[in-house]
Amino acid sequence: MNLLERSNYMISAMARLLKDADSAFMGVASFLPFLAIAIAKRLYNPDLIWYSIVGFNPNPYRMPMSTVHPLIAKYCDAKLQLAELFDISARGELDVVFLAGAQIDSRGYLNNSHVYIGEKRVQFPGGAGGALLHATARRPVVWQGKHDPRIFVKEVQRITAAGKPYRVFSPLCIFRLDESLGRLVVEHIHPWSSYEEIREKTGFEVNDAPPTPEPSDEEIKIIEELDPKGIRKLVLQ
Amino acid sequence: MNLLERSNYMISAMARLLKDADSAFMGVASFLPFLAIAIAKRLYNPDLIWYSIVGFNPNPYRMPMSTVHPLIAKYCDAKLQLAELFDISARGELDVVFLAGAQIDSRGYLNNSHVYIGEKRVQFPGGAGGALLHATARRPVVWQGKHDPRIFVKEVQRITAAGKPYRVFSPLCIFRLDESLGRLVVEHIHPWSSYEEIREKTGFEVNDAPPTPEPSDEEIKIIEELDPKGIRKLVLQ
Amino acid sequence: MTVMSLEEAAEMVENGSLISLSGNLLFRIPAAFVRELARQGKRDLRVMKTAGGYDVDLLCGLGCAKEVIAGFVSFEVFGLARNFRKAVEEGKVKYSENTCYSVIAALRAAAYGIPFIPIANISKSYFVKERGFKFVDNPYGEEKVLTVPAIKPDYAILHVQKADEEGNALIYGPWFEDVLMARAAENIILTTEMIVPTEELRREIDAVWIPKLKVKAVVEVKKGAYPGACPPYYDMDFDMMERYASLDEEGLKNHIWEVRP
Amino acid sequence: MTVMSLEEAAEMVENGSLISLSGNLLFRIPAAFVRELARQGKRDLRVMKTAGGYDVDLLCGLGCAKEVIAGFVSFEVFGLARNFRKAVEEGKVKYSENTCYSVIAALRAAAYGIPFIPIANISKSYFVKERGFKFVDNPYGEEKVLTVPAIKPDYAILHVQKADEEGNALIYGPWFEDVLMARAAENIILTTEMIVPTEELRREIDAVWIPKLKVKAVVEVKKGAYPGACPPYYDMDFDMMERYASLDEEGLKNHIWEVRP
Repeated sequence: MNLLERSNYMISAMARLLKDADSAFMGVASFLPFLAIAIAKRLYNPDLIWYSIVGFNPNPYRMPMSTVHPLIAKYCDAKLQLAELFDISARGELDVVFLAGAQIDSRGYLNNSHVYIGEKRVQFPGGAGGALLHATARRPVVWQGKHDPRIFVKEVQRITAAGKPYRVFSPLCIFRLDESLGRLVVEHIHPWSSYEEIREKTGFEVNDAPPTPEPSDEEIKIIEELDPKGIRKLVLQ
Repeated sequence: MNLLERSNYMISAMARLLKDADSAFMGVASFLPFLAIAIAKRLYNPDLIWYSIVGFNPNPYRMPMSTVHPLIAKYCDAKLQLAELFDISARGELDVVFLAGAQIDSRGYLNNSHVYIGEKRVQFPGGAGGALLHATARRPVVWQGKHDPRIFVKEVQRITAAGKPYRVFSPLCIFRLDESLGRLVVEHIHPWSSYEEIREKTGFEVNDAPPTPEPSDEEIKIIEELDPKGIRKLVLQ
Repeated sequence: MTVMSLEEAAEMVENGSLISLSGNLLFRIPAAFVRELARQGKRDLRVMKTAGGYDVDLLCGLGCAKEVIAGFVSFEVFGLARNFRKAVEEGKVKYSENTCYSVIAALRAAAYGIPFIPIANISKSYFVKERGFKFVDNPYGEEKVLTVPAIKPDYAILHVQKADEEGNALIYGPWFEDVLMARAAENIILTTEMIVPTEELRREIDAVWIPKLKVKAVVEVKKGAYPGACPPYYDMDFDMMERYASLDEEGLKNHIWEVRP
Repeated sequence: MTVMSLEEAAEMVENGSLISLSGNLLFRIPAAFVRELARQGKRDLRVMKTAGGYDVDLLCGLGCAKEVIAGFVSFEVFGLARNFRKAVEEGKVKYSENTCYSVIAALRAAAYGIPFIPIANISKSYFVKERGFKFVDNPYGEEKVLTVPAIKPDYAILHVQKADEEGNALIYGPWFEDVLMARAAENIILTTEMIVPTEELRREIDAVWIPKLKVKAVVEVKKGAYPGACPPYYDMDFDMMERYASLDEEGLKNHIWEVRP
């Protein structure tokens, strides 16, 4: 399965999570969440509120090369500032937020700051809004475009953002948080991967799980309409 | 001298205070300050920044029936909110502010809240932004359209706004604060009044003083251009 | 449905609610909505605004309000707000006096989801103690810092120039505290001079600062700020305001039925 | 005179200044101004922004910055900010990591003239301790409340679409944190796609949220955000950004002289 088809599985699963959501926010470099929210609004949940740092409720006809491109602002229903979006989350009124994690641990905590490999510091870009959003949004959804044992670790060296993730998306599988176990468990394994592969590439204990459902034709149609050039695959490279 | 002519004296003296001012703010029902700021900008201090609760640097061609009329907003150089104006003052960046006082005491403190006459409460409208502005603007200028011993009192029953007034304007005279005495002293007496009248109508010790300078022809011309119907006299009735 | 009649929208506001009102003095005030609240005989309302006029006065004069949280209540050129004044003097309404600045601070704290916010030191003003504003230690310096607790209105009642059916709305001219109120309040009720299609609103996006979030009612009310002004559509009705300013309680009771909506 | 050349405006910024930069990632960034700072060999700058990109990276890569106060520094689709990353990894630049939210809170406190402001509890994040954010007692409740101290930039450097000669300015599209920065900073330097007469600006008053207050310089720089985007006038230069993202220090030194202004 090529990267475009793989990303479609992830987008579809993200979109279906939003069926009962009040609101969803996505930030920078968030091509998969961008497309997932667009699908959810068109197919499953027209009342879903879409927050973007460039405005309230975008209505894009295609996905730009940046998920926070000001061009999107032209097609919003109202102005809204990033600061106000943070306030909404701080007030406990933000439902789903999509957060990228440079490193993700078994609790679903994120490290977007830096790690030390021996003496050497490896610097990440920083967690952007994650520290607040992970802690205060109702349903944080974490995602990553790569899956290896340095990314999915038992415990992050530094906590940039802590919260209770609703789901964690990797290019191999989907995790959910088992609160009784206090750690992530595998909920779905993407059809191009396997329990064995995930076990090998994950820094904490994992389980077998049923395959991720296929994206529907309608979902794929919207994805291809909004992303005809396949920008989305950049995430998985 | 009729009320229009009297108000011209007060406006002229207010305008001349603004010759070296960085910025000036006036609020609601502030006809005399409105005209004074307009004169100062045109004749004495073109760089004077004029704050209004409807916007930044109004350029009105006439004075509306309200000094905070949204019509003024059309002729502003930029948007600015009341909240932001307060922030400017809180940061110590506001120079002159014109404050109306329902009751004004010998220290220049204001009571815009209420008084008790025996058991009976007499309610005033409240001090609007005065509590903050009197305390934080560099040069608060207090004004009143009436002068009697119940208004100019030795000590207000309730302090709505406390600060060090730069000047206090009454329809009879102009006070300034003598910091060594810790109280207001008369600086100018309007030509239609006298030391005797002021002594009789003021609840604290007063002194004789030279007459308030006459408004110039240019000042009067601007006043009449901006206020052809004489709204300004409402303040002195 | 978010679009509804003035009657239906006013019915949502329960007795005892804390409501904050749009505009300033006689500008862009939710006058028609306030009259409907009075016609419905609401009681024990707590009314919040930086600078109130006709709206606050009417709710006080007709026994709808039990508390006013404000910095100023008056009619500017039309004189004092007689009914407000009388109700406070007679102890029927509690005037929780503030300065406009502390009303804004309380709304900011509510909008940011924080329990309190520091403000400049205005502690010589008598109401600081009466309102219970407290000092805290500045953890980053030596001095004590005055604070204001958050106040979260149950309803922000906003009269705007244009809104769509969902509740996205546009304000021309000064916002006063309206956008802040909208952020701070639990719910929003909009009255609007006109309901327009979303696409039309979007063409003026730079003025659309009220998203439909929390908007529970959109009511089209032409001249909804009357006798106040709603530029660019109409100015104050000077004659009516002069008459209003001299009304006694009986006159006030007639006024809300004579002036419809 | 407020209108001046890019060179003159950049000369105002002293070594060691705390500067906050407009825009977000690659959008409406003061790119030309930042290149001029680098050409003038500024040192020890402290650079503040919620989400930096080209601008922050360039100042780090050329040794102009000693500290970055931000929540995120990256090029989004163009990959990581290599020069920023390298400078931080080698200890040449201190990354005072925040979350974008706490950068905003620090600017809000500065804008309001208050020494600190409460924020939501994000205390599990490691940088909360590293930044020295402190809890205070909530004087109106039981819980402890996390706070952020004010940070007041010496200069807010804003690239805008239109400004007049005095420094009143208009922003089309998202403000990001620019209006807040303008309120918080001690001084403002504007670069603008075009200088227009005040009367022309006034016709679009709904978008004019930067008054001339504190504006010390207005510089007309066409394509001042290049290689970033400045809608509606131009998009990012994708080729240039891809090339930029792979430049080493030598390449960077050439870049600031090749790309003029």
